[in-house]
Amino acid sequence: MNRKTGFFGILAMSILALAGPAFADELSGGDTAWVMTSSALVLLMLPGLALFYAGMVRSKNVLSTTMMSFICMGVIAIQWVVYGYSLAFGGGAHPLIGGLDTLMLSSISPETLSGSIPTYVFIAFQGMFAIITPALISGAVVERMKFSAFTIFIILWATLVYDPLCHWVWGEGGWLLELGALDFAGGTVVHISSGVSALAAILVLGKRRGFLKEQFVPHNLTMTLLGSGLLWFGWFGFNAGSSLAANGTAAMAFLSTNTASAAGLVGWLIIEKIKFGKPSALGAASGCVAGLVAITPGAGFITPAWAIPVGFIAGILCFQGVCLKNKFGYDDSLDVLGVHGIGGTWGAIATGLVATVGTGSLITGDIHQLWVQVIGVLAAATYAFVVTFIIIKVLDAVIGIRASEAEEIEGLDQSQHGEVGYSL
Amino acid sequence: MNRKTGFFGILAMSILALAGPAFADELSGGDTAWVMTSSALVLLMLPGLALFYAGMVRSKNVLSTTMMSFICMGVIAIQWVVYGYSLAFGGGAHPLIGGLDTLMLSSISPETLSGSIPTYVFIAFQGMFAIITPALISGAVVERMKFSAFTIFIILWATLVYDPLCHWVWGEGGWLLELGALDFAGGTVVHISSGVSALAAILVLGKRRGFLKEQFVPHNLTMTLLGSGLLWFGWFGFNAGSSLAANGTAAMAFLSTNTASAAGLVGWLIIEKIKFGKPSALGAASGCVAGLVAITPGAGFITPAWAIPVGFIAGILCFQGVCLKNKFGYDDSLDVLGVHGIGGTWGAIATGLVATVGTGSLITGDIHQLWVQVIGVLAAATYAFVVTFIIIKVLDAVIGIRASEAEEIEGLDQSQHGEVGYSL
Amino acid sequence: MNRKTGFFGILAMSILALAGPAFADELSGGDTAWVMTSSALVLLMLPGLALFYAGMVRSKNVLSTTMMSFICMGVIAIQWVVYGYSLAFGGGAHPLIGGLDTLMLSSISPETLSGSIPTYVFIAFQGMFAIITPALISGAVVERMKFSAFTIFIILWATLVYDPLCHWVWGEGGWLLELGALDFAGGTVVHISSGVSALAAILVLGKRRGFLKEQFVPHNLTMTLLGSGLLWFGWFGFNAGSSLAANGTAAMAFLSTNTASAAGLVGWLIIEKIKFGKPSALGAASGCVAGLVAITPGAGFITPAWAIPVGFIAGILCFQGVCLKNKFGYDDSLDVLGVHGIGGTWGAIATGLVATVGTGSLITGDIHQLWVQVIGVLAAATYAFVVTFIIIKVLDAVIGIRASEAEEIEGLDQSQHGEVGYSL
Amino acid sequence: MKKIEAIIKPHQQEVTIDALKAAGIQGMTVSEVKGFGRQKGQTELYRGAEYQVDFVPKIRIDLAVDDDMVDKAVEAILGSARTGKIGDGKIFILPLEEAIRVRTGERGPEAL
Amino acid sequence: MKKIEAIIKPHQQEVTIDALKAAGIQGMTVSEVKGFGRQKGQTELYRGAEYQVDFVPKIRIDLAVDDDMVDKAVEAILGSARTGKIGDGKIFILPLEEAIRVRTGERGPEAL
Amino acid sequence: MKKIEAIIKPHQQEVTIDALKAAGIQGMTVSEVKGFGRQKGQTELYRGAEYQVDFVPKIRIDLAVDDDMVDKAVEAILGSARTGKIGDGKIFILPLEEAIRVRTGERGPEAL
Ligand SMILES: Nc1ncnc2c1ncn2[C@@H]1O[C@H](COP(=O)(O)OP(=O)(O)O)[C@@H](O)[C@H]1O
Ligand SMILES: Nc1ncnc2c1ncn2[C@@H]1O[C@H](COP(=O)(O)OP(=O)(O)O)[C@@H](O)[C@H]1O
Ligand SMILES: Nc1ncnc2c1ncn2[C@@H]1O[C@H](COP(=O)(O)OP(=O)(O)O)[C@@H](O)[C@H]1O
Repeated sequence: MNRKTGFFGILAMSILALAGPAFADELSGGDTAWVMTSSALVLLMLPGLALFYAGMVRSKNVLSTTMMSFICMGVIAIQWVVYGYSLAFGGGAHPLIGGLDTLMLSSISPETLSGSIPTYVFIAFQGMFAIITPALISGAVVERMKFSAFTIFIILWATLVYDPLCHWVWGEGGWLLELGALDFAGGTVVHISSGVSALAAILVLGKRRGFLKEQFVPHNLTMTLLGSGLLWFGWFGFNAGSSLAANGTAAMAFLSTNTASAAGLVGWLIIEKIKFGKPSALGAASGCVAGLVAITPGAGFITPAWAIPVGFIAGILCFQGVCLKNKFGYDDSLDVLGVHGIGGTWGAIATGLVATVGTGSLITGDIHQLWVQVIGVLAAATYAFVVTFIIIKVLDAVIGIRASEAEEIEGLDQSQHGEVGYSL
Repeated sequence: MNRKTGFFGILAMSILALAGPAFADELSGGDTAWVMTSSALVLLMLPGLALFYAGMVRSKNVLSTTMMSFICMGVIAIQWVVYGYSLAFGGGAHPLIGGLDTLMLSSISPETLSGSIPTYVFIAFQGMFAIITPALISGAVVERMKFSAFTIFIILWATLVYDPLCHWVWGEGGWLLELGALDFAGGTVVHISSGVSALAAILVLGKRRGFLKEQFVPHNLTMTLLGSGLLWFGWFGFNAGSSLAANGTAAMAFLSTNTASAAGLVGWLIIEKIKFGKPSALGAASGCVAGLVAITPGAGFITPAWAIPVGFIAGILCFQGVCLKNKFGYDDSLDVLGVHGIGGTWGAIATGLVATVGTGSLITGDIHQLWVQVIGVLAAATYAFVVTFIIIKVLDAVIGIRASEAEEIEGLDQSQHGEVGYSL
Repeated sequence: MNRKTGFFGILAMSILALAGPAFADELSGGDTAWVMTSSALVLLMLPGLALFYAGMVRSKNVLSTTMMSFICMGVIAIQWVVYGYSLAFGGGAHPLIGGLDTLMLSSISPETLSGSIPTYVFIAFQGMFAIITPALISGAVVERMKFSAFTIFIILWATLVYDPLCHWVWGEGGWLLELGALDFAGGTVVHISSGVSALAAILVLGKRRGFLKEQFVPHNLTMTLLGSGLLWFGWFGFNAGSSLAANGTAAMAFLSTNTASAAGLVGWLIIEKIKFGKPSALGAASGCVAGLVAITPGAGFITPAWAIPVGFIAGILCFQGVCLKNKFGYDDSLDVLGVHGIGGTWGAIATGLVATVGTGSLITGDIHQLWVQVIGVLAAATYAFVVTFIIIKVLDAVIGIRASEAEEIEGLDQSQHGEVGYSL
Repeated sequence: MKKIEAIIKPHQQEVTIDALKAAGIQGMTVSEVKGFGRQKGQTELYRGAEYQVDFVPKIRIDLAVDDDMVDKAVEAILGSARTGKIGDGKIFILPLEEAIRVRTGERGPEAL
Repeated sequence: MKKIEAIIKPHQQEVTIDALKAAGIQGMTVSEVKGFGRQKGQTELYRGAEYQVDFVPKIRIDLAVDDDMVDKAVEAILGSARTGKIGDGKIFILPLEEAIRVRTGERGPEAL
Repeated sequence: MKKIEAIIKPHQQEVTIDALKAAGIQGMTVSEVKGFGRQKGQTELYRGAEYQVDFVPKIRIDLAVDDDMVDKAVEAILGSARTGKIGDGKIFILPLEEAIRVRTGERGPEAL
């Protein structure tokens, strides 16, 4: 049992560990307050992500980039209530998928509890994860993917990729959970899955006109920095909320998250300083996100002190990651693979390397956990890549996923939304 | 009793319903934490609203638009502590108005409790509502109303419109509360009242120079989108905080709020797509606000599944609402009537149609509740309209409410505040 | 005991006062939830501060100004975990400094409690204070200080100024704590120390090229206003979180904070209206920060009603404060001394004047407390000034702290970071 | 052909363009500029200080016209951009040797 | 010497500048302007309303050239900025009496 | 009358305008432009890549002057805008046929 994690694992662990006043089937006001707060924080990551991404594109695409996050807030929030939650967390203890027994959240009322919190809170919190994950992918396809195609894509992707993966890792009976793969707050489910799906999508979508020839200069870096600040803030909910209780595990996850983010920021700036002589503001924004991604799978298992190397190395690895696209020539516009794919993978592995709280890892002599982590990464990455590739291929054949050349030149704000970002 | 709502009603209900560890007169840390968090979230809605509105005006009025929200944060926060709270929640159980017994919050100390939370927290939370409501009105009068006049207006309005209305609906003995009108988080008190007051104000104030002739293009839609993101985030406090406890009701309100917002966003985009062929970013920002407004009165009574049609219809209705001004020729600049008035009315009615938790409604065969809701809407709307009209007329006669034509042409940032928004 | 404050004092007080369900050595979910939320709120003040400051500089320095806040988030967050926390809160009960016994937070686990919350939460919360304080100083040195020098400066400053001061006021056995100096949330430790350190730094650094000759027009005031909104929001965590519990003291601190902020905003606008005929948006942003600074040391001791004059006078005093630099000719670019130094001093004194909850003050006939407050101010100001002056002098001699004239003319964004803020 | 460059107040832009169109001008190019002249800039507030910006925002209209249209265009501008207060701006007339329409390659007055 | 002012579509900026450089032009000055002409502005959405903006963003290239370079420059622009659709823009040629390089004080064609 | 167009470095704007005023110039119009020339743009960082922007921000000063002021104005610019490094910019002089003050309708040198 102490190897398992995800919702039920963590829940059990935290109750046993702290012997607090919270027992299953009795509502804890403190836990409920914290997980509601955390859910709100994760929701705020969407506008944060929108700013983070939108600041990096050219001004003619600022709104269309933002809209790719907002449409996830619209469409996936509904999908989750209608059937997504049920697919991920419903059903019996099937290893691969949930059930259809809680469609429309039927049978749940304000009195229904999940551990020490109302089930509605658990649904809300998990729903925010379902919303943000496809929004992360958007960073790779901005400036050229049709808005209509993206909208349909995220519904299919949430249904066919996210909901099953979520079940594998966090759902009752999910096979990765049973295997003992640790993913405290979504390194596998959220970051690796979005990173490799981004790659699959752009392989079909193709490069932006002028990629590697023209300079795609970020149009407003203050927006990106504010976005990264909101992401950092929201990530406390993402990670510390994942303990589903206001307890010592949440507290450690909170502090480890903050520390890894800081270390990621510093790591990225140092390598920039070495390579280019100057640390950049975009580097700071990117580095803290890299650190946050990397600590996500292990936030509840890794101490703040160990979070320093985890974050620092993430800053350096993701810096290398974003350089790959120039070498290999695929146009991962805002580096979803480079930051989320690579950062998430590193974080999942790092959990097997340095986790010391509530689990074993390499440094405690538990090499098995490391292997389990690797299996989790490979399984999730393969599944997400293959299914995404198929979805995108089919979508492209049926409705076409790419804006026309004229639309791309004009900018997607005008061509997809009939608007311009600024009339200063 | 089960028909009543507002603070005391909800409080009683939640205590009875969940039999949690919270009993009146004993402080609950979880509830206190949640309502403080919620209060902070609602405060953040002010800068959020300022951004939301300011992005839609021309750049020469960006600061003056922002200032109309900030001045509410300044002036009404003080008014509330000095006498506003006492007017709304003080006194005996008078049906129309509170008393003057808690001027300057005398007699309240850190030990004083309101249910399971310190009274100071209840005052803070309710104060945020008093602050945001007049700020909502500002959206109708921007780009031409004098800042000095607006400042005096909001003090009068808070005193003569908001505080009484708040007492009717949520104060001990308030007649709408006694009647059984349901307003979980302020559909009537906040949204309908601000919407119709906006209409009353602009009937006196008149149109902006060039209205319907020139194009008033939003000067910075990224600002509006960020604003809508902050509003969405803050609205969790607004609605889920209104249960005044971290319990199952709060949890449902939380999830229903998120769902309705999402559905409003989708509803607005779909009708735009149908009418203009393109869904717009401003439509997304407007749609989620419409959904949030509509779920406000029923957030604690309507399930997440029912929140989908409530939000979706709000998106479509409010879209129609904002079109009205072009037909009728009144200049509701940023659509306060169109979104808050219409959205709030729909939400109050919808509560009588589909509420199923802790109350009856049409779908549970309780047609009486629907009538009570209609009475609540009509009473609040009539009162707010008439009193606002009188306030504005008197103000106009005494000090003049409108900036001069030269000031309007020059922009209110320069003429009212001696500043310009941008020097990029 | 009832004179002492800081962490242990407050903790004891709140437990005694409210006789709630929280007893030392038992975890309270509500308290934990609230202090985690508060920690996240204080972290958000960093991007808030970055925006607040960055909007006021010229656009060629927008990123470098932002980066001075972000680098604190990176470097100090790590310093705190590695040894800063230990220096401030570790060791025996030494009057001047903590110890080295909790380097790398060794010996702390998720089960370790500080009062009713996990120690990890206490560390995180206090760490956010350590992060924001040097960031405040940056406002004085922007547009000309080298980024590399600033980075080294903050590490030295945190180690030699912040950590000791923090121990004096809040650490076990700290001499100001023992003396009975009241500093609820950091008036002395954070605001006075950053204000006078800013002065010491600019005396060595010198003025910006063109100071008092050219006009340094804020390049984007909407950014500054959003920043002030985020600061206001985050300050709820800063002040109400400082009670380290979700209780009546936190509740009062919450409401007093909101009220003082409002009063500061109004005070500043009124004096502007009197002096220049127009209240400005930058005045509103500055005024609320002045009010927030002033209420910080007394938030848990001063009632909301008394918070009105405290905030209002802060607005007026700090307005005068920012005018000083034009008279005396030192270039405190964004008025760190004028707002934080003066506001913090006023707040510390005001606590000795009008505090009535849990302590005596002048109005309760306790003149002794006032003297203790004055001693606290003088001791902290003198120490911070002298040590900062030495640090900066040494740094300047060793590596040079000022960007070259060419770099300053070109803008620090390009010269320090190789970027430009906007490419609209 | 002549090239007319008019510097006018931003708030007169709309009426001036309308007047030019009414006078038969079919195309023009507009840009935002900063003017230094007799008219002084606005008084702005900045944290306890009041100062005067030293430039005034202006709109520049560039207009290539055939010789016989010069007077009509000038009159249209004078009739619409004038507010009678300092800072109304200037009209400059320069000789224009050639005009070419990029799309068709047409030259001379037909290109306008 | 002549001064060439070309008004072109923003998306043709890059190819046009490249073409000019290829034609031997070593310096030029570019600015963003708004064009009013036959080409109509975009249709934009604004909360339940659709409207047409009345200007079109354009790029203006200013180019001082020696007389013998005029034709080459004009051809380079025509060859690169043309898309064949309305709104491709104009080229105006004005007489230029003097050109001075600030750094050296050189005058005439050498200053270009 | 002549029209002087000077392209200078942004950081020299202030001293140049001061020098022109000192030389007796009472009005001018300034705009922000992008320069392409011998001077290369800055090196910027962007997520693991370093690249050179291909333009340099410049300031353009437009100045209508009476013939006898041309030399004074040119000297004022040369004396103030020069830093001696590549990219200091250019001064162009064009013939100006007419100048009209919008407010009064005055024409010729009095309009300046
Ligand atoms: N000699 C000049 N050359 C170019 N532009 C000028 C000149 N003089 C004035 N201008 C422009 O005309 C504008 C108006 O001039 P100003 O002297 O303020 O008032 P008026 O238009 O009433 O003469 C200035 O802001 C400037 O843009
Ligand atoms: N007479 C003119 N003077 C100055 N600029 C002009 C003139 N006519 C057109 N322009 C500029 O040229 C652009 C293109 O002109 P337009 O009439 O739309 O199409 P076309 O280039 O095909 O003739 C306009 O947007 C405007 O900027
Ligand atoms: N032929 C030209 N026509 C118009 N503008 C030019 C021309 N040549 C240069 N410029 C402008 O002058 C600026 C400076 O020119 P550049 O060749 O960089 O250095 P220098 O001023 O030392 O000759 C350019 O950035 C450009 O704006």
